[in-house]
This record gives sequence, C-alpha cells and structure tokens, in this order.
Amino acid sequence: MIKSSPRKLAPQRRLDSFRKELGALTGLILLCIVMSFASPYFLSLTNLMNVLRQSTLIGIVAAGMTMIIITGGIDLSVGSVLSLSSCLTAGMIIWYGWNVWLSVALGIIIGAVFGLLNGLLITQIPLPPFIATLGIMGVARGLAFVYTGGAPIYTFPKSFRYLGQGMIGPVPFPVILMLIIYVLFYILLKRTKLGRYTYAIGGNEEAAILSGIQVGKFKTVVYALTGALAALAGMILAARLDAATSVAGDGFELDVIAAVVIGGTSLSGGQGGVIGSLIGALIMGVVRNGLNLLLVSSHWQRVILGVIILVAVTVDVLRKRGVFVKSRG
Amino acid sequence: MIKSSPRKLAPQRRLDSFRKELGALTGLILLCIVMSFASPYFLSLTNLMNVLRQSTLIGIVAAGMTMIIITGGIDLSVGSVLSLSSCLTAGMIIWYGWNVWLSVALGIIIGAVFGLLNGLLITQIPLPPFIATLGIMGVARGLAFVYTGGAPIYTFPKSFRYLGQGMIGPVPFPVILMLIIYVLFYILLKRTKLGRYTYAIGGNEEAAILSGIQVGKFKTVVYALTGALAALAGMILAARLDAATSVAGDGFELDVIAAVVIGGTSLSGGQGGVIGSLIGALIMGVVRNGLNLLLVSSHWQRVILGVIILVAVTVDVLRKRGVFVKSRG
Amino acid sequence: KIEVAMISPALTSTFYLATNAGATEVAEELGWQLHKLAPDRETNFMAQVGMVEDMIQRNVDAIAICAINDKAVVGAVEKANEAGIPVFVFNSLTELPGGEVVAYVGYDQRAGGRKCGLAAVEMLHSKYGEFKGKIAILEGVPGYHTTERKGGFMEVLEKFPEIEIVASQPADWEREKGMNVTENLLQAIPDLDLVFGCSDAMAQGAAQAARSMGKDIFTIGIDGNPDAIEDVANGRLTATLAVFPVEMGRLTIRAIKDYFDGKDVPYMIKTPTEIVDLDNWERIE
Amino acid sequence: MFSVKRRFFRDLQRDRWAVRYLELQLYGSNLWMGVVSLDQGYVVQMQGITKEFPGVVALNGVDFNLKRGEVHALVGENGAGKSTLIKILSGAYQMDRGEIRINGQKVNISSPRHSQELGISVIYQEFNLVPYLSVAENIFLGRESMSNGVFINNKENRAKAQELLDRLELEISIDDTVADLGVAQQQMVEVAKALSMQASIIVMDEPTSALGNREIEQLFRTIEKMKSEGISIIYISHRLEELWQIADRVTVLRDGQFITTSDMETMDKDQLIKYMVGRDLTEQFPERNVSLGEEILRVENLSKKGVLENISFNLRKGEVVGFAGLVGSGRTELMRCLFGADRFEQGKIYLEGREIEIKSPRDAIGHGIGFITEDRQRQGLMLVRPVKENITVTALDRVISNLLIDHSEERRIAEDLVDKLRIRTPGLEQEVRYLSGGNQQKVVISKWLLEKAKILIFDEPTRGIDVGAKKEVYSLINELVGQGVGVIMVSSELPEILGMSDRIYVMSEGRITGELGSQEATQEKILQYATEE
Ligand SMILES: Nc1ncnc2c1ncn2[C@@H]1O[C@H](COP(=O)(O)OP(=O)(O)OP(=O)(O)O)[C@@H](O)[C@H]1O
Ligand SMILES: Nc1ncnc2c1ncn2[C@@H]1O[C@H](COP(=O)(O)OP(=O)(O)OP(=O)(O)O)[C@@H](O)[C@H]1O
Ligand SMILES: [Mg+2]
Ligand SMILES: [Mg+2]
Repeated sequence: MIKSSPRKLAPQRRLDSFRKELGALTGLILLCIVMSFASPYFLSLTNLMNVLRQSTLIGIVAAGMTMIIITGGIDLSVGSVLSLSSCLTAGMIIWYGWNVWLSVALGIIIGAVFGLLNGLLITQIPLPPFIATLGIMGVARGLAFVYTGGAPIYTFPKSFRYLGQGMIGPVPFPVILMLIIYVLFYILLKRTKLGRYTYAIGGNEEAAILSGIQVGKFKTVVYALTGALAALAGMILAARLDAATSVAGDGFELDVIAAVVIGGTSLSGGQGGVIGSLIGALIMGVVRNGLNLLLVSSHWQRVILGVIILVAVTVDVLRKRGVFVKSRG
Repeated sequence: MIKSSPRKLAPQRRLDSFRKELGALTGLILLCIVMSFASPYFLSLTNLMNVLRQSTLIGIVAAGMTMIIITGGIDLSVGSVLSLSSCLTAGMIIWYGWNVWLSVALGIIIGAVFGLLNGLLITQIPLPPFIATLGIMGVARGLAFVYTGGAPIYTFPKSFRYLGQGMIGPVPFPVILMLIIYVLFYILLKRTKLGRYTYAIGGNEEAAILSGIQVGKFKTVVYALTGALAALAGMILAARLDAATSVAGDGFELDVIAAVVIGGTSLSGGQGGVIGSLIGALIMGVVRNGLNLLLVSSHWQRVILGVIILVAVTVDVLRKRGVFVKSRG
Repeated sequence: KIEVAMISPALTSTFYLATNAGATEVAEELGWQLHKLAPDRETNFMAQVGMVEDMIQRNVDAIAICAINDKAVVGAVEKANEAGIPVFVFNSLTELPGGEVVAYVGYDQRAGGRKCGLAAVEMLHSKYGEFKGKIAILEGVPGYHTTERKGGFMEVLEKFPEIEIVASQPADWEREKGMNVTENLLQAIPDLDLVFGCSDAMAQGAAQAARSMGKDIFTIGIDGNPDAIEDVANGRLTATLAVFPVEMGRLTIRAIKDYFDGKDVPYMIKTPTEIVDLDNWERIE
Repeated sequence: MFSVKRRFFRDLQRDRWAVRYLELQLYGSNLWMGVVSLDQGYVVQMQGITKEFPGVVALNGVDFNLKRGEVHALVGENGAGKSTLIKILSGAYQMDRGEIRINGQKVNISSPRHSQELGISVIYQEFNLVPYLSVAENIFLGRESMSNGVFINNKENRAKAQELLDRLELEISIDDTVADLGVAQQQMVEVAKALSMQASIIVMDEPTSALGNREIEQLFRTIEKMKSEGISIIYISHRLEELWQIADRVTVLRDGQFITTSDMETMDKDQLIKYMVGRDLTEQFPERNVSLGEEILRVENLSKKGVLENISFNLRKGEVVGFAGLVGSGRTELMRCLFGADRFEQGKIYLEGREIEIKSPRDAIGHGIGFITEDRQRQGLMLVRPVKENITVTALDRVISNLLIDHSEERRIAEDLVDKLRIRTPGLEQEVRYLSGGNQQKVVISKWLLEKAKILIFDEPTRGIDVGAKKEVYSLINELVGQGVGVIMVSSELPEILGMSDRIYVMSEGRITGELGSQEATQEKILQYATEE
C-alpha cells in the first residue's frame, strides 16, 4: 500500500483561497484609517456614499474585466464602448424619442455586440487581445464622434436619470446595481460552467481545448459580457451627468485594469476573482476622493495615483511571495 | 505545443525568418501604391520626407519597444517619459542656461533612469510590466506637470533645434538618426548577447534562468534602453516644435505598441525583430499622412486607423497561419 | 476654387464644432472649399503639426489654425510662410514667437477670465451683501487656456482678499471629473459658495454635483456652448462666458477673404465676449 | 592521481571556465588535497538536506554522495523528492538545512549560474529549451562564443553544435527551431546542451522518459563515453531495467527520506522496488481476462500530407491496442487527428459501425473518445489551478445541477479519484504545479476516468511515473477494458507495449508497417517493422 501523505484539512485551504481574494482588503482598510485621520470630512455618510458612487463605473466594468483577465486576455476598448453606447442610447432617447428602457436595452446590446466583436477577432482570427481591443477602441471611439459630431447629447427624461442619480434610502441606485452585479459575477465565476472554464482557459488554453472546452465560445461570451457592462456603465454615466459625450471614458480602460490588478488578479491569467476587483475599484475611489478632500494640487495627484498603483500591487506581490519563493536570475 | 510539419532545410529556414521580418513590407508597399493613386500629392519628395519625419518619433521608440515586447514585456510609460525628459532638458537649457549637449545628455540619462526604474520594478519585486509601467506613466507625467507648472518651455538655441529641424541634403536629420538607431538595434538583436538573451527570455524565461542567464539584469537593460530612446524622441520633438510641454506624448505608447505589432512582433514574446517595427511605424505614418491628404475628417480617421491596425495584424496572423495551423476549440 | 484649411486642436468639444460651423457658413457663401481638420485629442500637437505640413503639401490657398500649443506650431507656420501660404490664427490673440501670421482672430482669454471673476464677485456680494465667500476653481489640462483663464479670474479675485479661493483642482476639461471633484470638494468645504470652471463642461459637472447633493451654489463656466446656455436658461448653471465661437469662425474666413481682396486686415481681430446669465440668455444666439 | 592532473590540464586547454575552476581550486584551498580526496572520494557530498514546501516536507535529512566518474542512479516513487534534491544541487531551489560539498569544499549554491560555474550541469525533468531559438542557439544559450568580446560568433557556435550533434549521432539540423522538433529530439537537444557545458557533474532527471529505444541507446553510449572521461553522472529514472545497464550505484529515496545507497551489482530488482515502495510488489503486468467484444472503432485510409499516410486500423470493445514505433513515427500525430485536435485531409472514422465526423476535441469527447496527452505540462494540465478543478474539467456536467456547480459533489468525486490513483497531494486545493511530475501525470489520467468513455487513447501514459503507479495504471487499463472500453496505447516502452497489448500496430514514417498479435509479437519483430522504410 502506498501511504498517501497527510492531507491538509479542507476548511483551512478554503480559507486560504478566500484570504487570497481579500488580500487587497487590508490595503483598503488601512487607506480608510489613514484618510479618516487625515481629513475630518472623510468618514461622513455622504462622503462615503460619494466614494461608492464614484467607484461604480470602474467597479461595474472591472467585474467583466476580471473575467477577461482571468482568461489571460485584456480589453482596452471598454472606455470607447462605454462612450459609444451611451451616445447611441442618448440619441435614441433624445433625438428619436424612443422609449427610454427600450433604448437602454438597445444600448446595452450594442455594447455587447462590440464585446462580441472583440471576442470574435480574438478567437476566430485569432488576434492577440491587446491588438484586437486596441483596434476596436479606435473604431468605437471614432463612431461615437461620427454619430454625435463631437457635441454632447443632453437633457434626459427623469426616468433615465434615475439610473445615475436615483437613491434607495441613503444609497445611490448605481451602487446597488454594482453590488448586484458583483453578487452575480461572483456566482458566475465560482459556481457556473462559464466561470470554471474561464479559469481553465486562463490556466492552460491548450489543455482546455483538449479537454473539450469550446474555448472560442466561452472567451467570446466573456468579452461580450464585458462589453455589455461597459455599455451599462455608459448609461449610468450619462444619466448621472445628464449628458452623453463622445469623449467620455477616455483613459478609463487603464483605471479598470489597474483596479483589477490591485485587487489581486494576475495578468498572466488563470487566477484571481471579482471580490478583489471591487476592492481595487474602491481603493482607487478612496484615493481620488482623499486627494480632493486634502486639496492636493492637480499636478501631484497624478504622481500620487501612480505611486499608489505601484505600492498596492507591490504589497500584493510580496504577500504572495511569502507563500512561494521563486528563484530569479 | 510541438507542431509537426515537414522539416525544412537550413537555408530555406533562414530565408523564412527574413521573410517573416519583412512580412509587413508588402503591406507598406501596397499602401503606398494605393496612396499614390488616391492622392496626387503623395508621391512628391517633400511629402515622402514629411512622412519619414512624422514617423521618426514612433519609429525611434519602437526600436526599444520591440526588444521589450520580445522579452514578453510592455512599456506604457514611454509617452510620459518622453515628455518629462524633454521638459527637464528644456528647463536646463532655457531656464538654467546650461550647455545644450550636456543638457541633452542629462535628459537622455533621465529617460534611461526611468526605464531602469521600470526594469527594477519588473525584475526585482517583481511587478507585471503592464502595471509597473502604468504606475511610472502616471508618476512621470505628474512630475512633468509639477516641473513645468503646465506651461510650455520654449525658444531653444539653434544648435538644439537642429536635432529636430536639421537637414542633411534633402533628408531630415531625425530620419538619419532613426536609421542609425535601427542599424544599431538590428545588430544588437542579432549579434550580441543582449539580443540573443532578449529572445531567450521571451521564449522561455525559466529556461533562460536555468541556463544561467541573469534575466533580471538583461531585462532591466532593455527597459533602460527604451527609456533612453523615449527621452531622445522627446528631445527631437521639443527641437522640432521649439517647445517642450508636459502634455506631449499623451497616448503615444499605444501608437508605438501598434507599430511594433503591425511589424510582426508577437506580444507573447520570443519572436519578432526591429525591421518589422520600422515598417510598422512607416505604415502608421503613411496612413496618417494619407488620411490628411485625402481630407478625411478627424472622426473617421480614428475609425480608419483602428481598422488598419486590425487588418494589418490579421493579415500577418493569417500569413503565419499558412505555415503553422493551430487547432482551436 | 479657393481651398482653405481650418485646423482645430480637436473636434472633441462643442466649441470647435461651432467655429467650424461659422467658417463653413461663410465659405459656402463665397463658394470656397473648406478643409476642416483636427487631431484626435487636444494634447496631440505632433499630429497637428503633421496636419499643417500635409496641408502645405496639398498646396492650399490659406491656413487657419488654432494651435494646441502656440510655441509648438511655429516651425510649421514658418514652413507655410516659405511655401507662400498665408496663415491665420483663430481663437487666440497671443502672438506666436516666430513665423508670420496675417491676423489673429479671437477673444482675450485673460479678459474673459476677468469678466468671470467680476461676475463671481458680484454673485457673492448679492448673496452676502458684502465681499466674502468661498470659491473653488476647476482647472483644465494644464496649459495655455487654463493659465490664461484662471489667471484672469485670479487677477480680479486678488483684489478681494476677503473672498477665499479655497481650492483649485484638476478636472481635465471633463464633465465627469468636474462632477466627481466637486462632490468631493463639497465634502471638504460644506460652505462652498461658488465653483468656477475653466470650461463649460467642468462647470456643468460642478452644477450637477451640487444638485445631486442638494447644495445651492453658484457655477460659472467659459465658452457659452449651446448646451451650457440652455442650462443657464433652465437655471441649472448660474452663468457662462459666451465667446461666440460661430462668429469667430465667420470672422476668420472673412479676414482671409479680405486678405485675398487686397484689403487691409487688422492684425488683431477681437471677438466679443459676454457673461450670460438668467437675465440675458434670450438675447444670445 | 597522475591522470587526474592530466585531465585538469586538458580541461584547461579546452575551455576558459575550466581555468577559472582550476584557479578556484588552487587558490581557494589546497588543490592537491582536493585531488587526493577526489581520487578516493566524492565530487558531491550532500548531507542532511532538508527542504520544506508549504504543506509538504519534500526532503528530510537526505544524504547523497557522488563518486568521481560514476553513474549514480537516484530512484524513488513519485514525489519522493528526487527532482527537489537535484534542484537544490543546481541552485534552482535553496535548501532549508543541510550541507553541500563539491570536491570536498563546502559550498552554498546560490543560483543556476553558480551551479554551472561549479561544474554542474542539469537536464531537467520538464523541458527547458527556448522554443523559438534554433538548436545551436539553445545549446550554447548563456555560454555563447564571442568574437572581439562584443558579437556572438555564430559560425563557431554552429560548428561546435554540429560537432556535438554528430557525437550524439543526431540527425537534426542545428538551424532547426526547437519548437519544430518532437519531444524526443528536444530531449536529445537537452542532452547535447548538458554535454556542451563540459561539466564534471551531469544530472539527468528522467532523460529517457521521452526517448525511444534508438535514442536511449545513443544516450547510453554517450554516458559511457562521459564516464570514461571522468565525468560523474546522477541519473534519475523510473525505467528500472535500464539502471543495471548503466548505473554503478543507486540511492533510494522514499517520502523525502534517505533509504539506502548500494552498488547496483548487489541489488536485484525486487529488492530495489521494495526499498522504493516499502513493500513487495510483484507481477509487473497484471493478468487480464477479458473477452473481446465487437468492433468499436475503425479508421480507414487516414492521411495527412507529409505526416500520415493511409492509416487503417481497428479496435474492439475490451481490447488494448498498442501503437509502437520509433520516436517521430507519427503516432502522436495520428492520435491527435483521431481526437480532432489536428485536421487531416482524407480518411474515414467509424464508431460502432457508423461513420462519424470529428472536427474538434469536443466532437471526439461527445462520441466517447478520451485522450491522455503525452506532454502533461503543455497539453494536459492547468498548472495554476487546484487538483480538484483539473480532475473535473472534462466532466464538469456531472457536478452541475441547476446550472450551478455542486462543490461538495465535486470534492467527493475528486477525492475518490485522488484516493483511487493514490495521487500524492496535500489537498484537493493544491495547485497542480506543486505536485511532482508523476503525480501530475496521474492527475491527467484521472480526468479522463470521470467521463464515461468508449475509447481511451493513452499517449505515453506511464511517462515519468513510478513502478507502483505504473502497475496501478496497468490495472486501471485492465479495469477499463473489463468494462468494455477500447484502449489505444501509444508507448515507446516496448516491455509495456508487449505486456499490455492484445494487438500491436507498428508505425514508421507516418505509415502502419506491421500488425502483430500478442502471441507473435517480440521486441525484435517490432523493431524490424519500426525501422522499415
Ligand atoms: N515548488 C513546490 N511547491 C510545493 N511543493 C512542491 C514543490 N516542488 C515539489 N513539491 C512537492 O515536493 C515533493 C517532492 O517532489 P519532487 O518533484 O522532488 O518528486 P520526484 O521524486 O521528482 O517525483 P517524480 O518521480 O514524480 O518526478 C512532492 O510531494 C511535491 O508535491
Ligand atoms: N515540428 C515538427 N517539424 C517537423 N517535423 C515534425 C515535427 N513534429 C513531428 N514531426 C515529424 O512528424 C512525424 C510524426 O511525429 P509524432 O510526434 O506524431 O510522432 P510520435 O511517434 O508520436 O513520436 P513522439 O514519441 O515523439 O511523440 C515524424 O516524422 C516527425 O519527424
Ligand atoms: Mg521528478
Ligand atoms: Mg508521441
């Protein structure tokens, strides 16, 4: 009989994996503590709600981006898709006077279609994700400009504005929406086929293919989902600003990717989770809010944000290294 | 995966590798032919020199970026580093009245130092290149703003302006500089240890480490080189415009990466070469120039540039697929 | 047929759409061909310089340009001079440090900033009956426009030391950032009275933020874009500085026409500016 | 003693680093003392080596000594700690406790480079070549000859590489890209690379697991030659038979513990196995009594240009069909086509008499075909994912109810398989990359046992797994055919093919050159067909 080595108890392991996802949480909490000492305004309910509200856009799209990054991909087009679909929806509502919810639905479908296009380029040609989404980024942004001619489309009906400005009790509606999306995506990743295959594809695409997984199909779905989320974020932004513009979301993709990575999802794929990304988005929100509250000058804000990204990911990396020391040359 | 295909003889193989690098050339030539029919202004000597001159910035930085991408990395900070080092050099020359060439040298060193910083973050912590350079991108841009206060620094002495405006016969000086850099980098990649190890690291980092290659050192050198090139590009830009500004090079990194990838270097690392990147930079230059000559509106220009990136890389991928058929799910 | 190239910093805001519209209107009247170009973003002056060079290649009859960076465009203007193409600058009255420009068409941004400053002082005075209050400024991407507009504004406010400038924060010309920053500022400075945005979009974002937080503050922007004027009319934005971009576009082409006709073209063509508020918005085109 | 000195001086002429090595010896301590101790003693002395990974004690106070000019076998079950031990020697891992002496001198090996400088070169268990570089470039990676100290001297490197390949009698071109080579050829490139270092100590971690007979013979000849030059070799293998052919001494590890070191001559196979697994293990190929059912698979005239030519064969229920052939004969390629992983131009596939079309692995799986790939790391496993997920990935549907994965059901199924195959892992959540090679192989096999397959293709199924586990795999195959599954087994180990197959197809150059019943098959006949042109 071959003696099997002592098996570590399952619960502890599961805790491990949970702790891994919550790694960024320590950072967030620390940051909040520092902030509440640094600024007396930080800890008020309305300010915290502000932070949450300001984190929703990055947060919502980060949920989808997390899945993309777990497959080993990346999506640079989310900012442009956000803008294009919000402009198109705004056009439908304001220029053509279509039903608000129909227009919103169509807008989200348009976002999904662009995501789908990303997915098809990546899986069918196949193009590297960076390039496919870089191309679509230009195309979508350009179309947004062509459609609007560069001018904002504004003054929405009240029902639409609710998307961005509504409150449920003291909590902004978009925040509720974001939390719902995170619950859904958490379940999606941990409990469904799509989620499991997302990890499998990122873990080893070739093995996934040889295990009979329709890698192309599942990847495409993930990009399409993210496109839809980007469009949804576009709606929320337009509703909040009461205007849709073709310049919205410029540079947004980098914020989203930063949030995901700060949250502990690895760009090399196969590992990570959405909870971390939510925390990552909140970290970015708290930092921006804090810099404003502390009246830090515009020039230094950029420097500090850059440093925060570096520090956050460094801490995450070092924490993980504690577990597994890799030799390097 | 080990691909099986009929074995090829050595000479043919070498020709293959050459053809691979020149793959994008066909695209460039086709594009030029199309353009010269589409616009009577295209084929004039001055216009061609314009195209060359307009391609130098992307071209010069693309040489370094190619090496980074071959190692499997990426550098998002080149645009900011370009701006920061040109501002600092401008400050030295105009504000402090230092010697022009000393200032240029210092500026290039500053660029190299930021590249070095990228390299150290990537190899010593280690951070993923995307994140390390994203952070440095913010930091460098912010510092440029802090240093200049947001205002441009202008009116350089003539000797400095030569860097950007000088002509050698009918050929602009920066074009000559770019060609020299390409010759150097070609030799660097094909004939030196640094070059060979660049490929090795990108092809299989672990194997490189186990072969005793000081992966960290070589990677860092590659990033530092690219930082220096970005700084050089910054000097040329400042000299050409006779002003250095803190907003210069915004979005530049994506253009550079696009040029490298259009040139056939794969983002997954281990493969590619600088000649392709030069051609890629020229393709981008010809397209921009052509769209201007054809008076395409700025809105459509974005769309078309996006499509061109997609088409160019698609063609490249399909051409390579002719040789290696890869199975997908 | 006369060809004129009109090169803007970017077509990402209503402002340059309006200048283009005015220019097109006159060009069509004259039967001219107008090429409207612009780089993809307001920071990409490499592309803008490239566009000037490419238009020289096309051998257009005149170039009208609003430089992203007045220093950076000099080389290109010199090239146009060499090629014998007359250059006109619009939306700027700052002389280029080199190159020959036939005429500058624009409004004085510093003066505009001063007008906004005066309006702000008036508002605060009408609120408190004395000169006091707290003001926050939203800056655009650092550069010429921000410097001039904020500078003019500050020139006025410096004369009223009782009025506090409590913050000056970046919002990168963006409506969303204007909104986020203002939300945050309203936390730190709950008794903020007025936000001055260096552009309409940022001021509109600020107004939106105040509304969403149930605060009542004054908001002033610069540009006088149609949507901003509409906001003024609806009481959502307190005031904006109208700078009449359409007229600026018209004047630019007319100046070129005068030049070709051999008439005397003034070197500096100032376009009007006017503070638009609830009282006078109806009169603004 | 004289010969040792002479060898040093020959080294001195041969390579520059040898000079440094010699200097180190001279100035670092007492060279002649060193040589004396070399003469009777050990080039490598490892004492009390301990290495822990989270949740696993990989090595626990292991002693290992290597004599000059000997071939020293290192054996043990999967996960016993062999690879870990040599990774410590090569500087890839740092030990927690213990002491290493090289040529009598205490050293602290800090990196692979340092280890190379000490004269140690390693052929790792998993491939460590750079896919897009050429054979010559790979061989001299990190040690290129330079001209004027600046440029790589390609001419000299290529010449030296060619010399090495000739010495190994390899028929590959030095300009071939490594990615285009087959597994065996890659392995031989690794051997060439190790040789090129002119090391005094060469470590080979399962060099033969990917090789066919022909290459193994070449390798053994090379080893003999190196031995006669005074080079010491550490040799790890699960192919126990070959140890008597090549090794002088053997050290056995079990569960990270040192068990014994002894001369090969005084050891017999049963005894060795007993040391390894801690109990008696007999009957390598377990009895099988299965009556063959009707034909389940028939392939007709399958062709793929340049790779496969007119392949026809069939398989019956409950049958094990072996595919033998030299490395590169097209067996893997054939199986990939059958499984839909690669395209083929012509040919028909019949499943249970009905023609079927297979365009993708998914189709194949849908038809009840499973495929255990030969390259576990690249094609079989998601290395950063837990054992559990790797096991259930092919049959996820079985643990899904109402669209959601039932985690406890998943754990139960995975745990069953881990127990059944005795996969040595600290838990179901352990990432597969931290398992030993053999245990990784078992994970690959296990994932196909969940799916109720009609046909299972095993491509080199026992590559890198220990004797005990091998027997388990064989029993498993028997159990499967007992349930009526048809098994295709591709293997380069002839004893395994002969011991397990009901029928054997032999391939050569992309064609089936012979078919042998289990009665008539012998090693000689197979080899004869396999070398047929
Ligand atoms: N990096 C690592 N992290 C965690 N555990 C590891 C790591 N490397 C090896 N192990 C564990 O250490 C033990 C010894 O592994 P090792 O690879 O040395 O075995 P081996 O004797 O070479 O086995 P095989 O014959 O299967 O190759 C195994 O239990 C393995 O799971
Ligand atoms: N990448 C490649 N480039 C060129 N020829 C190849 C390549 N891979 C395999 N071949 C050739 O294709 C044929 C089939 O190889 P395949 O790997 O399928 O054989 P195999 O018998 O399974 O060998 P192995 O035991 O190495 O898997 C051989 O002629 C081999 O030389
Ligand atoms: Mg091992
Ligand atoms: Mg094989």
